[in-house]
Amino acid sequence: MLLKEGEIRIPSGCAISGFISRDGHKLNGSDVVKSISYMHDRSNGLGGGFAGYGIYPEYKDLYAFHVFYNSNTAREQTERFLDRHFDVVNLSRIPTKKIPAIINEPLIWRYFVNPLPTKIASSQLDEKEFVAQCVIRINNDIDGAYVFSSGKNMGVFKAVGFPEDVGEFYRLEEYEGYAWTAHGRYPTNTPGWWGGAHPFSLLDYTIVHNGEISSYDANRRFIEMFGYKCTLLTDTEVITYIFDYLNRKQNLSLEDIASVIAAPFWSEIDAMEKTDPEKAAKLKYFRNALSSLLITGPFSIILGYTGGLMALNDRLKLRSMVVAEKGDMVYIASEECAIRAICPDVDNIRSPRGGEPVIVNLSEEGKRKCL
Amino acid sequence: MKRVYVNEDWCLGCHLCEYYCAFANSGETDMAKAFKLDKAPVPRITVEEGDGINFAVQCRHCKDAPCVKGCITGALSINNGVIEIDGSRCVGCYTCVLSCPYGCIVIDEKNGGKTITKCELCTRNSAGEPACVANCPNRAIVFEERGED
Amino acid sequence: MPVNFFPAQFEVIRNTDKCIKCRACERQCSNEVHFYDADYDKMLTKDAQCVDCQRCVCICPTGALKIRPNENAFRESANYTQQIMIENYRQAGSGGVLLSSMGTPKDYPVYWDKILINASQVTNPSIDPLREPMETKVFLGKKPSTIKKNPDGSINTELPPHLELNIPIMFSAMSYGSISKNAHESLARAAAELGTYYNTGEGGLHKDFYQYGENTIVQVASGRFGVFKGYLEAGAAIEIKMGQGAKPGIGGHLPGAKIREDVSRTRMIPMGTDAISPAPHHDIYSIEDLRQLIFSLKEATEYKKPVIVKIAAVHNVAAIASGIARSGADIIAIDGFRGGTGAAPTRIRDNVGIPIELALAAVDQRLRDEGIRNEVSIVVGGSIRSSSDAVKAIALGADAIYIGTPALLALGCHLCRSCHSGKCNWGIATQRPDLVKRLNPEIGYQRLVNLVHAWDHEIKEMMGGMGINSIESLRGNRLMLRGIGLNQKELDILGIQHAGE
Amino acid sequence: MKYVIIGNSAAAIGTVQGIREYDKEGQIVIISDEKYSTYSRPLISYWLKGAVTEENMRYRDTDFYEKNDVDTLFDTKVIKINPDKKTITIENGNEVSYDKLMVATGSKPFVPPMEGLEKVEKKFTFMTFDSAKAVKEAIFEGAKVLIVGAGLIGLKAAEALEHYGADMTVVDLADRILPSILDTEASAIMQKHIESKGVKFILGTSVKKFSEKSAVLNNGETVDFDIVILAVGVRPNTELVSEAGGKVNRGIVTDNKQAVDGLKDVYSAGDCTESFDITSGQQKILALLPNAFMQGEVAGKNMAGKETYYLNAIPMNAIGFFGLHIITAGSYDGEAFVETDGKENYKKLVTKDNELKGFILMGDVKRAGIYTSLIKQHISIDECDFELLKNKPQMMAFTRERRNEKLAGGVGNGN
Repeated sequence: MLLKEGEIRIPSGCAISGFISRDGHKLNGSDVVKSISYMHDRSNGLGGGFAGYGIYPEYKDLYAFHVFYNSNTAREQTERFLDRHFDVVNLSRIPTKKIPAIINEPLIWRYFVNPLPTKIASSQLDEKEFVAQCVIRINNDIDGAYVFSSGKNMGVFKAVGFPEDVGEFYRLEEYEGYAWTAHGRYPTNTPGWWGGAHPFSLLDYTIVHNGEISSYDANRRFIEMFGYKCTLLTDTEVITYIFDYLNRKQNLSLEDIASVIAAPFWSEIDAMEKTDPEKAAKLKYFRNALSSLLITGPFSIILGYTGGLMALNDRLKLRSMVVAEKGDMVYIASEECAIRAICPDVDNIRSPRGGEPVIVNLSEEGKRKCL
Repeated sequence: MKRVYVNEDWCLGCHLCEYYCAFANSGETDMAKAFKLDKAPVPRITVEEGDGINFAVQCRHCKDAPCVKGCITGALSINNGVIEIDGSRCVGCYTCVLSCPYGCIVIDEKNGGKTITKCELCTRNSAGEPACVANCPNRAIVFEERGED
Repeated sequence: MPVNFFPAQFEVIRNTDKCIKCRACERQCSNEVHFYDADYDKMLTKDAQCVDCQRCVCICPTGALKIRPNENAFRESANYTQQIMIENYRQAGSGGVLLSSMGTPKDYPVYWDKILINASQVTNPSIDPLREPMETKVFLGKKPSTIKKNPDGSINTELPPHLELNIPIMFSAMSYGSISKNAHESLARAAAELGTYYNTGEGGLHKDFYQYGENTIVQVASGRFGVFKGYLEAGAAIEIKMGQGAKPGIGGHLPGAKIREDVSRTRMIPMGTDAISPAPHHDIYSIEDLRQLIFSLKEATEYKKPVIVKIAAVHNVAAIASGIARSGADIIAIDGFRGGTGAAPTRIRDNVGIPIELALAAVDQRLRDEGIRNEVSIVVGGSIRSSSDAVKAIALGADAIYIGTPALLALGCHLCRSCHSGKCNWGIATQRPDLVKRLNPEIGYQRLVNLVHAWDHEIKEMMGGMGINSIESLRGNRLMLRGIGLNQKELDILGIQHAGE
Repeated sequence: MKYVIIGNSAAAIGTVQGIREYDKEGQIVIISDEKYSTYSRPLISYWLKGAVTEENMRYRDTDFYEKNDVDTLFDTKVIKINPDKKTITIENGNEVSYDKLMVATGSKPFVPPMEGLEKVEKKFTFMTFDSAKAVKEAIFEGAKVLIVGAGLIGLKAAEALEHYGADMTVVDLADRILPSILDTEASAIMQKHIESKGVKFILGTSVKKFSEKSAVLNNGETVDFDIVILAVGVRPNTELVSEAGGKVNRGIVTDNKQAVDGLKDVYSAGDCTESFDITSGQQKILALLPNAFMQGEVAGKNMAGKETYYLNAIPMNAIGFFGLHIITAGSYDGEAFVETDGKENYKKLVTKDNELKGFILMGDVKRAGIYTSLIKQHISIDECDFELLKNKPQMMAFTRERRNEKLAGGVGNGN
């Protein structure tokens, strides 16, 4: 019997795509579906998914939980947990469309919630940490329940299938957001579990990732010291937690995080000691204090977060990734075709160097509109 | 020019240099055979033994070589800095033995002392590099350039 | 008398067709096994004195010698082996404790040999270390739990004191006294050239080697030999030796014969007196006492040097390590029971302690479970025999490794396990000037450098195979390991899966 | 610059090498009264006994003159030096000009007047290749040979003639053999050794009168012979210099640059020339091949304009008779350390003023040069372990500093 994600480590190759309107224009979900579909051959039908940012403006101050349930028992158990810890403002099944390509779907529910202030207070955690721990508890402790999206004004949609089918299944053409990411999965040994599809998310961090990191267990065993539990045993999961830890908990900027997880080689740092000693000292510090968070092996990722996207390659650039611009739009994809498919006449296109982060944030105008 | 130098700190007095020297110049390909023929070949290097001190001595290849100057037959000559002996011309008068301040001219006892022999830095045998140096177990003898001609 | 007679352990076989009677064997044998008999015109041997150190075999220019075990057979059983019988005979004769040297020869499981390493195929490219950078630099010391920022928002890059290693391999503690000055010089110079560290052991630091201080770990052991402020300040780190893998729970004893002038001066004890290290530190009877010593040493060195606490791998090593991690130590060194020693009671060496593999796995996991793995770096030693052992140790969770025996092998040691006799024919475990000079540090240091470079090459090859291009991504990366022929309990302790899983 | 060298043996060759080290251009002319390319005089006895071929008599390879760009005038006798004109006159009356002149005329056998000697048909001296050839011509298996003179030349001749099964008698006025180089004890050992090879010695007497095939000695004995070898002594060839006004005592007198006293641009070297023996403090002729070569070399350098001094000359001999080797050096005036095994090994070390002044080694002569160096380099015996040196010559006897300098330092220092 094949073991599912969380029971065994499942590496995979993949396709990723994503784009953002810096000025906060509303972008229909169908574009991202079209983009990822052009990299059909980079998936094998065992997983596809999307993340959209700015898609729930009407509930933008509430946490939007997307949950898979294997059974109504699991749902009832989860809802009891939610009721104890959150003010559940709205709950519903996520609208889907029956199509032949997508089968065996679990129960898929959505909740807009607010954590109960009394519970936050008694936990002595800040709000985000409280929410994150609740998510981790549901996923670990309630059999058959899996929260796969938990941020505000954003949502993850994923399933077993080719990504274009998943997009159709979730009726993404009915959503509009300022940024989207997409993932087509090519796992080598999963039976196909919906929770194992990408993006992986925690709070508003989502990761789509193409690669197979060699440092996985070193990263996992380190990050687990800080309250994370890598239940899926996937790269995407551990990378998400690393971003969460460094960005949310340690307050490192995204640029600095790139210097941690795709650190420059010592030869570069040594050379920098003459030209920019302060920067060299910082990099040396990262490579010492946070050495266990260095990620080696091939990866190209798009991190989605409230207000922006970040793209990053491993330091040897062992996976393809290109970035293009057109007006206020920035596109990122594993292959150029995925960009040209939705924006044939880009202003410029380039292939960032290994370890060079591409960070795109909403402009002031975009922030006004969307945040 | 590369020369052989000794460092007595590291000489163990094992005498292997003597044996390897003799063998290298014996013309034999097997060491045991070389030493088991009627008469053992003669080493051109000598290990001196003292109280906790040992060192090997062999021809210093003097620039101003008294052995060459004193040689009555012209059997000793200097070629590219190496003092060579032409055994066919040596008559065993030992004037060189008398002259060498280092005691490095060796009487060839294998032929009953009819000629002398001496270190030629293994330039005229098949060892390629000085066999004493190559086989010193403790690098007490080195063959190197120390900035002299 | 017959009851007190032991057959020679070894037999010296001389091929007289090859022997040219050069007498090199005779000159080189400190055990006086070989001698020339003028009447016979032959080399003869006293087999009973042979310890099988192979010096004569290695030095014989014609390859005329070999040493083999004496075939004389006692009526042994699987239970009462010849070895056990001889040991009992010896004790019946001497009434004393049996002494041994180097690591245990007993057939305990070597877990390194039951662990296999992963390599990339297809889904993840292996990396060619000849084409791509392959990094092995490691820092040892406490990591900050939170990243602090300066008032201007920049990162505060100050760190507690660290050791910086170009290669995650250090030379483990071997005292001057137990090994020779030339051996120490070889280690010191090699460490300096390699950009790593050697360890003084408990015998103090010879004045000639203060120049290598940047690459020296100075040890403070229960005997406190040679310890003074200048010594503590001379090194890059200070190691408190609580225990040694080969002899957990007991101290040390360097016979007076080895305390010659220089050793005496370095150890700060009178010439010819036995140097006795007590079993415990008599100022450390508990973990809080250890904490006091750690901070005393830090005070003495103005908090500029990391402090290492070295312990033997014993049954509850994980809990002990946890205590040490919380006691202010920067680095924990764990020494496995198969590790070497210059002298140890045989029964202790062969029966006390646990294998380093299990100890390391348990300690690393325990510190992670407690969330304090960042408080300390872990260095392991005690029979890491090759680069693959090193890779496995790092993947199990070690930050760096200590090598002792392989370093000695590089210097010529043939593991005859007779260090305690003080007559080491290879010039390593001896203070006899004529023997000491057999180890030319010029050769010794070069061979150490070669050895570590060779290991480093191999480590990089294996890392590249795994698709890892920096050693920190290997550290604790147990997914890269699989067990072979191990039971579930062993796999659980090692935290690895079985091959095929 | 034109260099003229009179003579063609070791001193002359040394002169050529000395000149050519500093002057590759100047003309060199060698004039010799012998007809041979340079050959080694000491080899004549080896040639005679068949140990050396005529080809191997050469002192230098045959292309020596060509390589060193030397013009030769063989079989030509110089009869006069004309210092004012800076020419020499050769026997046909021609003059050869020189800028620098080397007189390396060597020595000749000294044959004292002896009654009846003219009656002896087969009488020979033994100093030149021609003389050796003449002996070879005359010798036959079992010939009775009378050798007059028990010095180096006479005994070397005896050794050679032993190969012809000659029945030899050696007569010398001195009461022991080799008196110039050996002490009494060593003489006795060597005499016994030579006697064991069948040579008879009659010492302390001389030939009173020769008749055709026998000689009557002053002690009354009569010695029959087929051949007589006359090896009483040698005389330096100094006439050219003395006639030209140069200073001559027993030999030609030079300064330590080998320039002849009283003659500008004339130098002298070899057996015709005196040296200053540092061990005895005396001017004397050191008729030794190494000495001749080195004097010549020093002279050559000075002739070519490179100021060089010949210092540290000492008497020294390496020689063997019938397989028993002797190495001696220096003088024997001083405190002696003697060691003998009662057989043929004999060692004598002589010290004076805290220095080794001389030694005699017989039998075991290994590494004797270390002793020689002590004498030449004036190494105080306080600076070395003389007890070790008494045992055998060894570098171990020197201080570590000196050993380091010699063995671990730079180029070997021949002096």
